[in-house]
Parts: sequence; C-alpha cells; structure tokens
Amino acid sequence: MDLFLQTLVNGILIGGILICLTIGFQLTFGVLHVIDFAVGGWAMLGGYTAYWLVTLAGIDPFISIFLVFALFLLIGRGLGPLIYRVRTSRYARPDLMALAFTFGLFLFMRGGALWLWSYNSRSVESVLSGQFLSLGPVTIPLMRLSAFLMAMLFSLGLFILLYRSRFGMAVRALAQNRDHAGLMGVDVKRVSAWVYGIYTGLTASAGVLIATIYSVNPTVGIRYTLFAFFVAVLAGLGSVGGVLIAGLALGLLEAYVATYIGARYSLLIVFGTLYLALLVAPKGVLGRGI
Amino acid sequence: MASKPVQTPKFIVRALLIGAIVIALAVLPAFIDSYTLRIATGALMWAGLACAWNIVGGYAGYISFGHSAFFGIGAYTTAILMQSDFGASFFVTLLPAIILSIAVAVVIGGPTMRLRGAYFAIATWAFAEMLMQLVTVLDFTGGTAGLSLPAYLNEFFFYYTMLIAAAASFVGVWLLIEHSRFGFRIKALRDDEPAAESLGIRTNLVKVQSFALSAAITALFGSIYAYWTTYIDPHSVMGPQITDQMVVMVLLGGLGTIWGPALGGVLLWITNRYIWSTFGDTVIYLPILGVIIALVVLFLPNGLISLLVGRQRGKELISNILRKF
Amino acid sequence: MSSASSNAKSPGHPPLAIESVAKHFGGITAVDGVSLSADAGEVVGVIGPNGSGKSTLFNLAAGGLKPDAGKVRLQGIDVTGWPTWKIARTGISRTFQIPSLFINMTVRDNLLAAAVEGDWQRARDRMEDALEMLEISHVVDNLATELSGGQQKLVEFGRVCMRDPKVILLDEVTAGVHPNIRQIILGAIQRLRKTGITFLVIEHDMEMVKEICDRLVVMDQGKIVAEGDFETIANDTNVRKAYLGRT
Amino acid sequence: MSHKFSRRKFLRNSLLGTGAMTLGFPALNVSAQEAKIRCGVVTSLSGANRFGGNLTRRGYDLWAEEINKLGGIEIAGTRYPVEMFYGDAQSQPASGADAAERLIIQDEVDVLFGPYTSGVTLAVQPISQKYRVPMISGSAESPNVWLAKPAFNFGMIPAVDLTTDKSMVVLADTLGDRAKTASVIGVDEPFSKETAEGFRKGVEESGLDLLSYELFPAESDLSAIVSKLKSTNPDIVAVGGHESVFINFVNTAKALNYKPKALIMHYGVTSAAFINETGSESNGILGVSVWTAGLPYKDDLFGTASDYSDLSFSRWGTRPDYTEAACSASGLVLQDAARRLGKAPPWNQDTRAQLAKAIEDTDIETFYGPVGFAKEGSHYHNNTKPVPVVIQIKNGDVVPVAPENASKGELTYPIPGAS
Repeated sequence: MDLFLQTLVNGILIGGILICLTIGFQLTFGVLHVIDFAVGGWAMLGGYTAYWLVTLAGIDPFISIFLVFALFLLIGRGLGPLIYRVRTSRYARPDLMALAFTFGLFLFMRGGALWLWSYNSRSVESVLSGQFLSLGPVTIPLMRLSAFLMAMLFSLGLFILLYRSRFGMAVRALAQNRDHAGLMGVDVKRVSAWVYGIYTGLTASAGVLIATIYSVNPTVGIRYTLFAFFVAVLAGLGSVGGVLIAGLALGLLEAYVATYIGARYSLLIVFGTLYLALLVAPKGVLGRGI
Repeated sequence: MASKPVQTPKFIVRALLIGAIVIALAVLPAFIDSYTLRIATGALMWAGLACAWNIVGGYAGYISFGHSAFFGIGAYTTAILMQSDFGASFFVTLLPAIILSIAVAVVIGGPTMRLRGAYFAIATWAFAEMLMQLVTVLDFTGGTAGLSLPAYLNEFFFYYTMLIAAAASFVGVWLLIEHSRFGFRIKALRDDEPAAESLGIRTNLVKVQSFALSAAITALFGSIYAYWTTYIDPHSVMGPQITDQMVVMVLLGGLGTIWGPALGGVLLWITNRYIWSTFGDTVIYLPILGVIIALVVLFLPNGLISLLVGRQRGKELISNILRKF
Repeated sequence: MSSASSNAKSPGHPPLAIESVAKHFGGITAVDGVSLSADAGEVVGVIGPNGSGKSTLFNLAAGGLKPDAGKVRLQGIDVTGWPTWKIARTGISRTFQIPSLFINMTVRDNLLAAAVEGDWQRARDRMEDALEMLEISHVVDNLATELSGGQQKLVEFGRVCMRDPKVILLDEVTAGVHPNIRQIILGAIQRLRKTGITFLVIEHDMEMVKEICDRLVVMDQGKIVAEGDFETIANDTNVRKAYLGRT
Repeated sequence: MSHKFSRRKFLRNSLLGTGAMTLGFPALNVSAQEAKIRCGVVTSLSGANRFGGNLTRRGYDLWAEEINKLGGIEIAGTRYPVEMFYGDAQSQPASGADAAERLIIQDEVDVLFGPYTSGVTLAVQPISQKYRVPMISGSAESPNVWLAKPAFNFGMIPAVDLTTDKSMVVLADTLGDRAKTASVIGVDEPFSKETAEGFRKGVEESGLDLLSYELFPAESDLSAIVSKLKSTNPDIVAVGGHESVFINFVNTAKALNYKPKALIMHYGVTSAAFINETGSESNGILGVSVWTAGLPYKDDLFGTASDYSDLSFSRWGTRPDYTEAACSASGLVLQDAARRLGKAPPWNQDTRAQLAKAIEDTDIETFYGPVGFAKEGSHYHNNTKPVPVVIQIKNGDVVPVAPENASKGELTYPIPGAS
C-alpha cells in the first residue's frame, strides 16, 4: 500500500515534468500550426543556460529560470518571423516544410551543443537538490514537486493570458482563422512571433527544471521531443487543457508499469499505448482547439 | 505536337547520361581501394533508402518517422534466419524479410494512414520506438546484446548487391511513379485527397500500397546491411538516426522528385564520411547540416536537385532569395 | 476494374435519383428530406441562399457525406453510403466550390490523373479534346499554381470531362470568373449535354441559370421550396420569401 | 578514335595496376618510407560512448609517447618508432567497421587497438580477421565478444561475467553475517546487462537472498526503481551501468530519502567525473575494478602501478582508471610479442598472422598485472588473469577494501546514514 501511494506520487510528479515540457508546444501548435521538432532542443538549451549560470555566476536555478525565460522569449521572438514565413509559404505542404525547418533547427542546436560542450552529462545544483518532504509513508522530492507546481503555474498563466487579456484575444482569433484575424486588424505576423517567443521561453524554463532533476547533455533533446510530441497528440494537438490530463496519465502509466510490471517494459508499454491511443482517438482526450 | 522535336534530343541526352552513370557505377570497383568501395557501398544503400522513403514522404505526402522499423525488420529477419539454428543462406532470407515488412506495413498502414500530417508522423515514430523496445526485451532477437551474422567479407559482393538493389529500387520507383497510372494516383492523393477520391481513386488502397512498397525496399536494404556489417543490435538498425538520415537526405535532395533522393543520399553520405575521416569527428558536421537544411527549406523547397533540373534555376533562385529578405 | 463505361445502362432508370435524403450536423438539419431526379441530357439548376444545403446535397450525392436517411441512385444502382471513389467510378463527377487542383502537377497531369480509373488507353486523345474544348492548350505544361482563378476553374471542369461521367455536379463553376471563360464553360456544358450527360448545377448567377438550366430547384433551410422552369420560379412567392426574408 | 581509345585503356590499366599494388602488395609501397610500426586506434571518439572512448585513447597514447621516448619498440636489436592513427567509431558498429577498414587500407596499419564498446568490437572483428591484422582491445568487457573465438582479437580486461560475480562473492564473504539480502538492477544495454547478470550470479553463488533483479531502459526515470528498492531495503544493492546512470541513480535516491546500506557498481565509479558530479554522495560507494594504483605490480616501461598513475595524472590531469591502464598495457603486449617475433616492420599478412600467434603466447607481468590470453573455452583470447578488487570511495579517494590480500582499508558497512 505504501509503495502504491509512493508510485501514485511518482507518477503525478513525472506527469508534472511532462506537462512543463509540452504546454508551450501546444500553444505554438494551436496558434501557428507548427509542429516544432526543436522542442527538446529548447529544453536542452534552457538546461545548459542554467548550468552555466550556476557554475560561473553561482545563480540558483530558481532565480535563473526567470533569466532563461526572458532570454529565450527574445530568441524565440527573433526567430518567430522565420517560422511564420515558412509556415505560410506558397509552396506545397507548408506544414511539412515547417517540420523540416525546425528539424534543421534542432540538428543545429544539438550539433552546436555537442561541439561547444561535448557529450558529458552535467548536473545542475539547486538549493532544493536532494531535499524532500515526508508525508507519512510517502516521500516527495522537492525538486520534482516544484516542477509540478511550475507546470500548474504555466497552465494558469497561459489560461489568464489567453482568456483575460487583449493579447490573448488576438491569439485566440489567430488560432481560429489566420485570415479572418488579419481582417479584424490583428497584426498576424507580430502576434505569431510573440507566440513563438512565449513557447520557447516556457520550454527553456521547463528545461531548467528538468536539468536540475536529472542532468543535461546535448543528446537528451531527442527524447524530450519524443515525449512532448506524445503528450501533445494524446492531449489533442493544440489543446492546452488536454495537456494536463495527458501528461498526468502518461506519468502515472509509466510509474505504475515500472513499479508493478517491470521497468524493462515501461517504454514498450508507454509507446504501445500511445500508438493505439492515436489510432483510436486521433483527436486526443479533449478534442482540439485553444 | 510542337513538343515532339524538343523532346527527342532531351531524351537522348538523358539516356546517354543514365548510360554513363550505369557504366561508371559498374566499373567503379576496379579503380578504388576497398575502403573507398565500402563508402561507395554505403552511399548506394543510403541512396536506395532515400528513394524508398521518398515514395511515402515525397510522393504520397505522408512524413514517416517510423521507417527505421522496416529497416530493422529486414535486418533482424536476415540475422535471425542466418543464425545456426536455421542456417539459411543470405538470398533465401530476403524473401521472408520483404514479405514480413509488407505484412507489417499493410497491417499498420491501414489504420495509421487515416491520420494526417503531424499525427501520422508521430504515430509512426511511436510505432518504431515500440518495435525497438520490443526487440530489446525479446530473447530470440538477442535482446540488447544484438546478433552476429556469419561474416562474408567480399566487398565486391556487397557493392554489386547494393548496386543491384539500389538500381532496382530506383528503376522500379521511376517506372511505377513517373510512368504508370500508379504515379498519378499517388500524386493526386498527396495534393488533394478529396479531389482524388472524387475522381474514382481509391485513396486508402493507394496509401497502403505505397507504404508497403516503401517498407519492402527499406527492409531489403536492412537485410543487406545486416549481412554486410555482420553485427546488429536494436539501436544500430532501429534507432531514430536511421529515419532521420533518410528524411534529411530526401529533403536536401528534393522531396517528391525522382533524382533528388538519390542525389541527396549519395552527396550526404560521402560528405559525412569525408568530414568524419578528415577531421576525425563529425560533431561540427551536425550544426552545419542543420543550417543547410533550414536554408534549403527557406530558399530551395524543391531541394538541391532543382538547381540542376526543373523549373527553378539560377535566376529564379536569386530572385527568390532576394524576395525573402 | 469497374469504370463508368462498364456499367450497363439500365433503361427506365434516371441517371440520378435522390430519394428523400436527410443529413444532420449535431442539432442542425442541413438537408431535410430532399428528393430530386434528373434525366439524361437535362441541366438542373440548384439555387437558394447561402447555407440552404446545396453543397451538402452535392456531398451526399457524390459520397463526400453519408446521408442519415434516404437513398441515392445512379442509373438505378443504389449507391447510398458507398465510398466516394466507388460512386465516382459508377459515373458521377463533380467540381468543388473552392478549386481543388493538384497543385504540384501540371495541367496535363491534372487532366490525366482524372483518367487513371477510367479509359486510360484513350486518355491522351481525350485530353487533347478537353484542352481544345476549354481553350487551355497553351497552358498544358504549366503548374496548377501558375494559373489564374478562371483557368483553374477550366482545368477542374476539364478534369470532370476526363472522367467520362454520366452525371456532372458543378458547384459554382462560374463564380467570379472572366466573362470569356464563362462563355467557354457554357459552351462546353451545351456540347456535353447533347451527348446525354446530366448536369446538376449550383449557381448564383441568374443570367447563367436562365441560359442553360432546363429546370430549377430552389432550396431553403435544407428543403426544396420550389421547382420548375425559370419563369415559374421567378414569380414564385416562396422563392421571393426565401431570398428576401433573409437578406 | 583509336588514339583516344588506347589512351583511355592505358590510363585504365595503370590505374588498375596501382590499385592492385595498394591492395595486394602493401609492403612494396611502404618500404620506401622510414620503417615504423603503424598502429591504428578504433574507438568511440564521438557518440554516446565518447566519454569512455576518449579515456581509452589516452591510455593508448600514453604508451605510444613513453615507448617513443626510448626510440620505439626494440626488435632484433633495432628500435622502431610507433606511429598512431585514429578512427572514430562514433559509438556505432557500422562506423567502427568503416574506421577499421580505412585504417587498414589507407593508413596501412600493422596492428589495431580498440574498440571501446563490445558492439563495435563485434563489428570490427571480421575486418581484422579478413586483413589479418591483430587487434588488442583494452576495454571491451562483454563476454559475447569472445564467444565467436576471434583469431586476431585479444582482450586485456576479463569479461564482466568473470569479474562481477567474483567481486560479489568476495564482498559477501567480507560482510559475512552482516549481509543476507541483495537486489540487482541494470540498464538494458549490452555491457550493463552483462554486468548485472554477473552480479546476480555472484549473489546466487554466495548464498545471499536475491530480493529482486530488474533491468530498465537507458534514460528512463528511476523513481519507480528507487521506490521499490526502498520498500524492500536489501542489504546490498548492485547496479550495472555507466557513470551517467550512476549519477542519476544516486541523485534520485537522495531525493527520495533512500540510501542503500551497501551500493556496488562497476565501471565508472572510479572515474573522476562520477566522484565530482555526486560530491559527498559518492562517499562509501563500492566498485569493482580489475586494477588500482595501489596494487603491487610493475614493469620496465611504466614502473609500478602507482608510478603509472602518477605519470598519467601529470600527462592528462586526472587519475587513470582500470580502462586506461589496460589500454596502456595493450602496448606492452604488442612490444613483447614483436620482440619475440623478431621481424622488422612493415609486416605483411603472413607476418601479422605470426604476430597474432606470438600475442596468443603472451605471458608477462606489467604494471597492470599479469597478462595471458585464454586459448580455448568461452573466454577465448580474453586475458583472464587479473583478479577483481572491490574498492570503496572514501572522501573522494579510491580505496581497495577486498579481497584481503589487496585490501588497503576497512570496508565501511553500512554506509553512514543508510536507510
């Protein structure tokens, strides 16, 4: 019973990490209709930025996460117009071209990181590293708990931004119909670029927490991309609310399979479930839409 | 009517060019050392794989991230059947490898290809990862330790086997897609599925056919690869890097063109090996490749092949670049 | 291989018969018990305000949507619920409201693609005929994306001809095109109807309707509210109500 | 026309001739150059196993530098310098095979060192056999490598199934009544899985109660594994994996408030990276090593084991682990075999086959310990002589604690602060 409860907590906390990773990605899909292959790359770069900030300047990840957000918000804002251009090009299948473009971007990030920092795994130390909270028989690692809280914060913030602000209204109009939003006076290009910036900022911040919980090396990106894609399709691409459910479901599935069936089969079962879920419910758990 | 006299010299030039390439490839082993021959063999394999991926990705318009699964099915079928328990000879294993890959493609292709765009890409990726994990936990596949095959170290054999397989795939794709009704079906499906249906094209069938064809060619190369490298493990024949390589080669060469994937495959593989052997490390190759892909998507969406043939040549390219800035 | 021509003509059956079909989307009834039949060589115009269910009716007839009730027969063959490709092979062919050419293909390939499931042997000859009839021979090697809006409509019409169908559904085929191109299309319809092809035409252009349609069907809120020749319809109070009551 | 044709024919023939010469008579080509012994190193300089791969390169390079200081390898009274060539296996079997073929054909190496991982080794073996180039592996530790009885491949480190089960037995003996139960976990990846299976065999042989045996995919979240171990709390936890997995395990366990009473790992525990990354958490962790600087071995080139450790530290800035030592010792094996063979380089195929025979007969003492290769059985051509020692990390130092004859300190059990 203790193990069962501990597994429940483990699963929820893994779910929190997955939600952090995917929430920005959903926004950019919902609005720009871009499947960003580089999602894992942004997380990886966020982790490295935090590593260098703590190593060189002694800035704790919980402070540097804000710096990382601001930095990557601007980087994404700068890159946004390019993504928008590819996505709206007059050539056939701009959606696939956008996927290809971000694939190139991802390769650039991974290769650049390997070139600069080589393959070694780096641990990012924070005040909360190795700290935990005991609740009866259950142990809650504080780093993972903060990732979970951050996931909730991200979701809430995004919700407020989307539904309680002028900018959010423009974003939602854009998500519905790009042409109509343009006719209604929304500066489509500028809003798209900011949306991409918010996405990169959120994902890089998630990367800071992930690097602090595990560690970071240049090749982790591909796995994060894989998981972000999976959570996103399970949630229904573009559905921000679905991410909460899908992330937790996936986290719990992984934890319970690893505990009660065997860790060896956890990925087999996770991938198999995802594949079948996609076939059965291609629109995801909540349908789609922002 | 008017196009006839223009077509004939073009046709002759093309035939001469193809003839020259075929002869050059056939006599190549006489002129190069066995290491260079090894690289050439690899280049042929990647050209063939790029051609195979292009059937689904370029012609049918379904970006598959799961082709490593079929490469692995081919490699493992050959490896397992050539273990001493079965003791099958290499050529005997090709048939089951191809049949198995087609069977898997038909079974998963039907339901998976109802998904569109990104959903399809991600579903195939999930499938490939699942299959890799399955191969890792099973016993008869050797699990994570992989399988060693009986070593047959005749570099000429592998070069010519690869050459025949690549040429057959290329000619097959060329005949089937550029010169038959199937080509119209598959391209119509890519460009507008409802319109294709309204013209009587049975798109669901065409999708599965193209997926199965692509899978069969991929598995064929997987089989040859396993026998060639003599040792396989789940990651080396089913890892995502196999698919990534195919996708990148097709994108760079030219999505949905006949020569593009072959060009992309050969060019990229030779560049890869050249940088690797010259600088000892391919890490710097990755960011450069990434930038090149992004630039090709921005300015040459029809791939490098469009520099050589097709509508978009020099002048148009430059105006295209200028317009973007 | 089943194709349009391999289906034996069944005498006594109309080329197209729609029998009280209905279609609901959620709580909305898009088409509500519509019956309609058309004879060989007849041109039937379907008019009505936006959202009256005309395009839905086309989709039900051509197989894009499956009716919730009712039957669709082609030359007496019940094709209700068949997949689109199978209905298309039975002899129906359509254009779309928004031109849906194969954008990475040339005009030539667009037309040839329409013949792959039909008479492939004579496809090239028939393509030349279609190009000539629609006066687009000069753009035959252009990509579909390089054409003007009117030319795209012509190519789509040409694709329909290449199918060699018994019934052709045209969805606003002359909307927003140059008068010259409209004339070409009108001529083509006149020519084809003489060979016994049945047309079902959605149109907003009353001039055109008046010129080519033998019979008109007026739809409003998913129902047929009037039926008859142009003069009858023009004086029908239901029709006036349908149009004026909404705008 | 005929003129053109004949010129082309001439060109072709001369090219063919050159090709045949480089293929068939490497000796002719090289004879003009200064006589050197050309050594190829195939190892993972990039890719997933780059970290360990680069360590092996250090080991081989250190030997080459030291022997060249003396003027090279002495054969029949003359010294022949050593020249090193490198091929990056990119941690992929196929690239390893490409690299080996390039070194043999284009760089015309006489002998190969490497590769780093067992998978690459399996892919390179047929190539070394085909061209009859002896290959001395300073690191591949999976027992699979030796099952196929590779005629030209020799392994310096005893396969993990020989070392991990022995060390588990030694550990259990040392702990006596204090340890009754054990759990084994490992990454589902060739080397790590073999390590875990070796540990499991050791647990069964020593009569400990095996509470659980579990494999997990690389890069998976370890919270489930740690929670399960915590709920049964075995007396010994054994982990098969590489250093990054150990770091991840130690961090996750700490965050879940779990500290095993004894934690034994294999490769990587002694590496500087592990000790740095885990900080004080590394204190008390046990490891298996076939070599440490404290062992009483020595030879003429490197001196004692501790001399070697100092030399390596001054050259690279970190203390060597047993992989680096085994790689350096590979050179000593070549030196000895070449001396016994007594033939001046360059060596043709037949001479290289004789060289392989000479390596097979190796029986020497080195700073790394005794070296001799099995001539039959499931560990064919594996150096089975080294005896594994159990080490414990004490305040950042690697201290041998068992077996008794190698022990330099008391085994701390349970680890202070254990659950």
